[in-house]
Amino acid sequence: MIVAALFFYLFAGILVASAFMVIASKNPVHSVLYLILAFVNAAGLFVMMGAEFLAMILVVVYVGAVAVLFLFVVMMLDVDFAELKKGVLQYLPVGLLLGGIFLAELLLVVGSWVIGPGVPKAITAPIPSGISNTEAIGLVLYTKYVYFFEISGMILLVAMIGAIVLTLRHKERVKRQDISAQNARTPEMSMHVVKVRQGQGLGSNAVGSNSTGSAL
Amino acid sequence: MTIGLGHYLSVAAILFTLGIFGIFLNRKNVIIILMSIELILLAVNINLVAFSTHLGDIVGQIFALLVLTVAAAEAAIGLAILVVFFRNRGTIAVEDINLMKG
Amino acid sequence: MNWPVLSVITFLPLLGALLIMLMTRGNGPLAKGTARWIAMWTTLVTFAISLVMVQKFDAASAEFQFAEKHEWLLGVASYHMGVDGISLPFVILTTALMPICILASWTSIQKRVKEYMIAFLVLETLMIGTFSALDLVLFYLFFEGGLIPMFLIIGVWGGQRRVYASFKFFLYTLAGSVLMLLAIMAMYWEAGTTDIPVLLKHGFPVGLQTWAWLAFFASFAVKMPMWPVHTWLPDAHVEAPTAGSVILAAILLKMGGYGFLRFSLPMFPVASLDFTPLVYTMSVVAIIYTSLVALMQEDVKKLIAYSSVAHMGFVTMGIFAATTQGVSGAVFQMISHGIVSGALFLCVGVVYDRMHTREIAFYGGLVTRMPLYAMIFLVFTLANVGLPGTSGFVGEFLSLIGTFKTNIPVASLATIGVILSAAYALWLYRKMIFGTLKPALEGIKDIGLREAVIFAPLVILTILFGVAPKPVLDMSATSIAQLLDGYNKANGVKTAAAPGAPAAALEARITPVSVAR
Amino acid sequence: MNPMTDLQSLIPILPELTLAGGAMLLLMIGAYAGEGASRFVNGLCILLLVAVGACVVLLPGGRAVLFGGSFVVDDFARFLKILMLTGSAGTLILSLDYLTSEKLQKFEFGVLVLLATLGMMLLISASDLIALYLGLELMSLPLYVIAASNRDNSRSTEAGLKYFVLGALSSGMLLYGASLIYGFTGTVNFTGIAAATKGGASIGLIFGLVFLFAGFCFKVSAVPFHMWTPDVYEGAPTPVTAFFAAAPKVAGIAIFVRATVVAFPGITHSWQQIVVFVALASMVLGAFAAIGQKNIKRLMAYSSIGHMGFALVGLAAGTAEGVQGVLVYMSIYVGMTLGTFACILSMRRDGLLVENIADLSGLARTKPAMAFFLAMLLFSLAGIPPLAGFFAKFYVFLAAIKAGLYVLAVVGVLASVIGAYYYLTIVKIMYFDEPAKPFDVMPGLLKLVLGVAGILNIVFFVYPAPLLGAATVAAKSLF
Repeated sequence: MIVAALFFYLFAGILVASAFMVIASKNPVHSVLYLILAFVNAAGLFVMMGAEFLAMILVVVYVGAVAVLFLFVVMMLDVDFAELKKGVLQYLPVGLLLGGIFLAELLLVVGSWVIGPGVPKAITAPIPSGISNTEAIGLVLYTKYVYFFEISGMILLVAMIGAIVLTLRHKERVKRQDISAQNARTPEMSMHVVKVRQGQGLGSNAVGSNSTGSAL
Repeated sequence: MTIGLGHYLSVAAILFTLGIFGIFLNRKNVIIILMSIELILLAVNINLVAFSTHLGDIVGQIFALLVLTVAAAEAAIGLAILVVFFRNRGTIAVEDINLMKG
Repeated sequence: MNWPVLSVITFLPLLGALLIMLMTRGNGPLAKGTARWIAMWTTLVTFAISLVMVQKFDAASAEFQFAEKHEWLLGVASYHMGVDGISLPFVILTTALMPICILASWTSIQKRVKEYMIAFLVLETLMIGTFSALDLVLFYLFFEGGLIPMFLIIGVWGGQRRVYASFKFFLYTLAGSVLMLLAIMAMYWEAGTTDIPVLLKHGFPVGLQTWAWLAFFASFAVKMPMWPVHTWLPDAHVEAPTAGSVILAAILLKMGGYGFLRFSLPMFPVASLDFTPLVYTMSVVAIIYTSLVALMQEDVKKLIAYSSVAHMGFVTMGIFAATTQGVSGAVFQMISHGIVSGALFLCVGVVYDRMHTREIAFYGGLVTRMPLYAMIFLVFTLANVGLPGTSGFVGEFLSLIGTFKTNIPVASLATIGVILSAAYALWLYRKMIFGTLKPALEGIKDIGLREAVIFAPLVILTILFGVAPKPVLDMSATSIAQLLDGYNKANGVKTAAAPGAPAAALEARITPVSVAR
Repeated sequence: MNPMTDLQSLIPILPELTLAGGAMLLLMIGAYAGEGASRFVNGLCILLLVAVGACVVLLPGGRAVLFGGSFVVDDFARFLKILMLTGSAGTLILSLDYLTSEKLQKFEFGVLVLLATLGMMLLISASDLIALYLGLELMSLPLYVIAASNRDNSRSTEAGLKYFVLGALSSGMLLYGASLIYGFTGTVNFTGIAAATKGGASIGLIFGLVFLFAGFCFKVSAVPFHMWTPDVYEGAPTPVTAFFAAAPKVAGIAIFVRATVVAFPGITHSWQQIVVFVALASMVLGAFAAIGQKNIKRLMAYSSIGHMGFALVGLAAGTAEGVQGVLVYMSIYVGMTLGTFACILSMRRDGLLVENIADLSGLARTKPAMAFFLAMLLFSLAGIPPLAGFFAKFYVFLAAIKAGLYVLAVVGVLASVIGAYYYLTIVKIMYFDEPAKPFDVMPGLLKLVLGVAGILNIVFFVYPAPLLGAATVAAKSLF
């Protein structure tokens, strides 16, 4: 029991600290790294709560994809870091006050739950015992909750289209490889056999046809 | 000492507050705002999983899974918009998002 | 009668407007002519049909006649039209004045004639609808709808400060009437319908009566207009084109008085009685104060506008006296004022068309150049003063008599107003018509045939109603008797229900009225 | 389980399936046909929306519940879906000429609108918190993208960024609220929540409700989450603004109404106060903030904030009459908005769009027909009878009076008088002022939309029964 508590405080402490650093850090690259740290620790909490599958997904999707995407954008945007360093936390005192009040209220809510957990047990999908967490999710995700699964598919499609629409640019004068065009090339298209008469060289006619050949 | 639901909810509440805090305090960098949004969603996920475990109900975990998915999509779109904005204006400082006022 | 005569006269002008819209192209002289003639014929035909209605009207019945009822807003409101002795005179007044207004704008309006005629025809539809609607929502629809064309008429064809005047007109009136809308809704939930004949018999609880009365009062007092919410009227009158002023003074102002008679008195009798002192105060202040203000005016139209406010004070006073004479006098006064004030604005229009100024000091000695005009102006000035033998006398006298029966101090104070009105009206007349002819007026021409045609019916009616007011009084007598019957009964029930109330105080406020038939 | 019966059970969701399949098909067509076919693809998008609308109408009526109570089709959903599809199709029609003339021709535009529309349909039918969230995101993500779709214009991208940041924040708050509601009731299903909250609410639930409402308010741009509206309306390409003003508002109001009415009938008093405050603040802010505006798109933003306040008056009543009022309000609002934006899109001088209110100067003389329709739409937005906008306000206030919300009603009507002032100002500029240089010829499609919206708006009072009847039936299906 004490071990569990220790782990909880370890994960929770690092999570909260790194989350704070995400917003307080002066360098966006550091922020992203702290974000990754936060996610990893949250995954730890998930494991403690018995949601191993989600913990795994959190690490794979968030640390593996999203955070890297953030890092990529931060690097790509080439932000003037010196400029950013000025006065990051100039609103800190007021913010701390408001944030403190806000947090106190939220904790009050939490407290009310703990004090009086009058929740009706109208559970729609109880967690089955004796199977792993992943299996439990898999059993319902594609059957009972297939509707949600399909919608999230559509959402990912939208994200894909959106990212492409916004950022893809067809630059002029960029040469791209077109494999089918390359494969379709025939000797006739690219070669031109010219009979060169001795002593005359290439006549004007021949020069013209040669130039069309090179254009292909 | 037992680690109960209240502990997890408290962590989530702190994370949520930090996320909100990050959005409103940050005046310099839009990327931090996007990360703050990720923190908020993380807080929600902790809440959902904690409730799921406590209630013995798998729905919370399904919900959290879907939130993760959507958050990834949201991050992708947000970053795409940010890139486009940066291309136009050459800055991502929050103070510079000010063409329209009124 | 098996054809829907009321709907026909209500929507015929709208049809005319549609015709103008479809049949004219561009803004050439041809289009202007077509627009004018279509408008003229539409209003004339409407008037003719409305005369048929007068003929078939049964004055002995207090019921709503020519009634039509159709499903409309699915249970909330229905399309219910009909007229009784109180509303019919107003309908006729509207249809009668419209051709005159069109004729009066024949040459003075030269820009955007087509739109002008359309606006007037739409306005006519909405005005007739207001007076003949027998459903509260329908009434509100017509009542408020009139703001749109009038706003455009003042704003597009008005004078220098037309924008200010049109906005003030619109927003004042709108602010007053939205509260009435809420009261209508409250009445709907209370009575389960917005059908006026049903509501007239409903008997609302006293608490609701008070609030609803105040809400209705806000709307009608602005529309009327009563002091102190009258300030939009002088601006609107001064800036509006002549025909617009005529319609405003002659008909739109009457909607307030009509509203008091149709809704406030019969539907909220208890509240009406409670608030009578308030209305009296406001009326008396209006009569005396605005008469004094009228004396100070330098602009002809403004003077007539303030005199309108004063005359409307007599109307509200007469209505809330709640005696047969008072209410009949008020109705008569409204009809008479419709004719007289309209005619006065037309008189102003005549000289304005010629000299393009309305400053009183600019005119003088017009009698030497315009004798006929001076005659006509004299008739209406005297009617405005309330000289016996003109229509103005009958209404004013009856409402004063009616008030004397219930409240002597109020009536006495109002009498001062009569004297004041004589002062400003005759002062205006002397300034403009007599005296030495101003050099600038040397070339002014007397009124022509078109203008004579405009004034002839008005002069005849003014004198006719002055000597023989009986047809108009008879038309509304039965309806007024029924109205007062209900009013007294409701307040009598209240007295019986509350025996502890000091009888003496009530004595002073209600005088038993023997219903005169 | 027989596969055939399984497929048959999917029939109520056929419109959504059609839309999803059609959107993907059009995406493929667009991708293979290239940029040249953009107008063609966008035209097909309109046809697809019409087909989906027909599908909604033709499917058998009644109430159907799918996927374990996540997806509900009832008269309420059907009514709002038709309305929302009208808004989407209308804005696509409006955008066709714009996209061509502004060189923004992209087939993805139409497809993204379709996907957003799909999200809205799912949102309207959503009957649990997860479906609500997913529908909301499916609606919002394409909206973020199309707000920024004029990617070389800094105002458009700024609008997109602002909308995204605030939108993501609001959906985060909504989610936090949803998680609290889930935790404190043990279920995500609306009817389950209703059963759990029958006896009253714990403080945690109230907190969840507040966060949930914050998300809703953002989506319908109600005060205090309205800040994004003016900037996004101004910055986004005009057809996109029209789309924002028409369709997502309908879906947002739909879920706002459904969630509160279906899931929290036991704690009406708790949420009623919040809705009353939101409605009041929106009406007042919409009326006052619009007065000083110079840009017509910005003005429409404040106008829409005000209108959402009026619509929420109906919800605040919390009765079937109130919901009926909301439905009537939204229907008329969509019509007025489409007509007004048809006018805004035709404010074009020498090929360039202008969007200052002063540019309308003297329109009554240069373009009498357009000025007439626009003036009627503005009077209608102001709620002057006999135009349709009056009936919209009439029904919501009727419900508010019945529910005894007198203060709300009085402040509301007074706000509408103040609101009338700025609509009148535009009418004044068009009718009283001297003409400016005339606008270019109005494209036929815009004329069509303006004509239909304008005429419906003017003659609505002649035969209001169909809309009122449908709204009554739809509202009853929630209670």
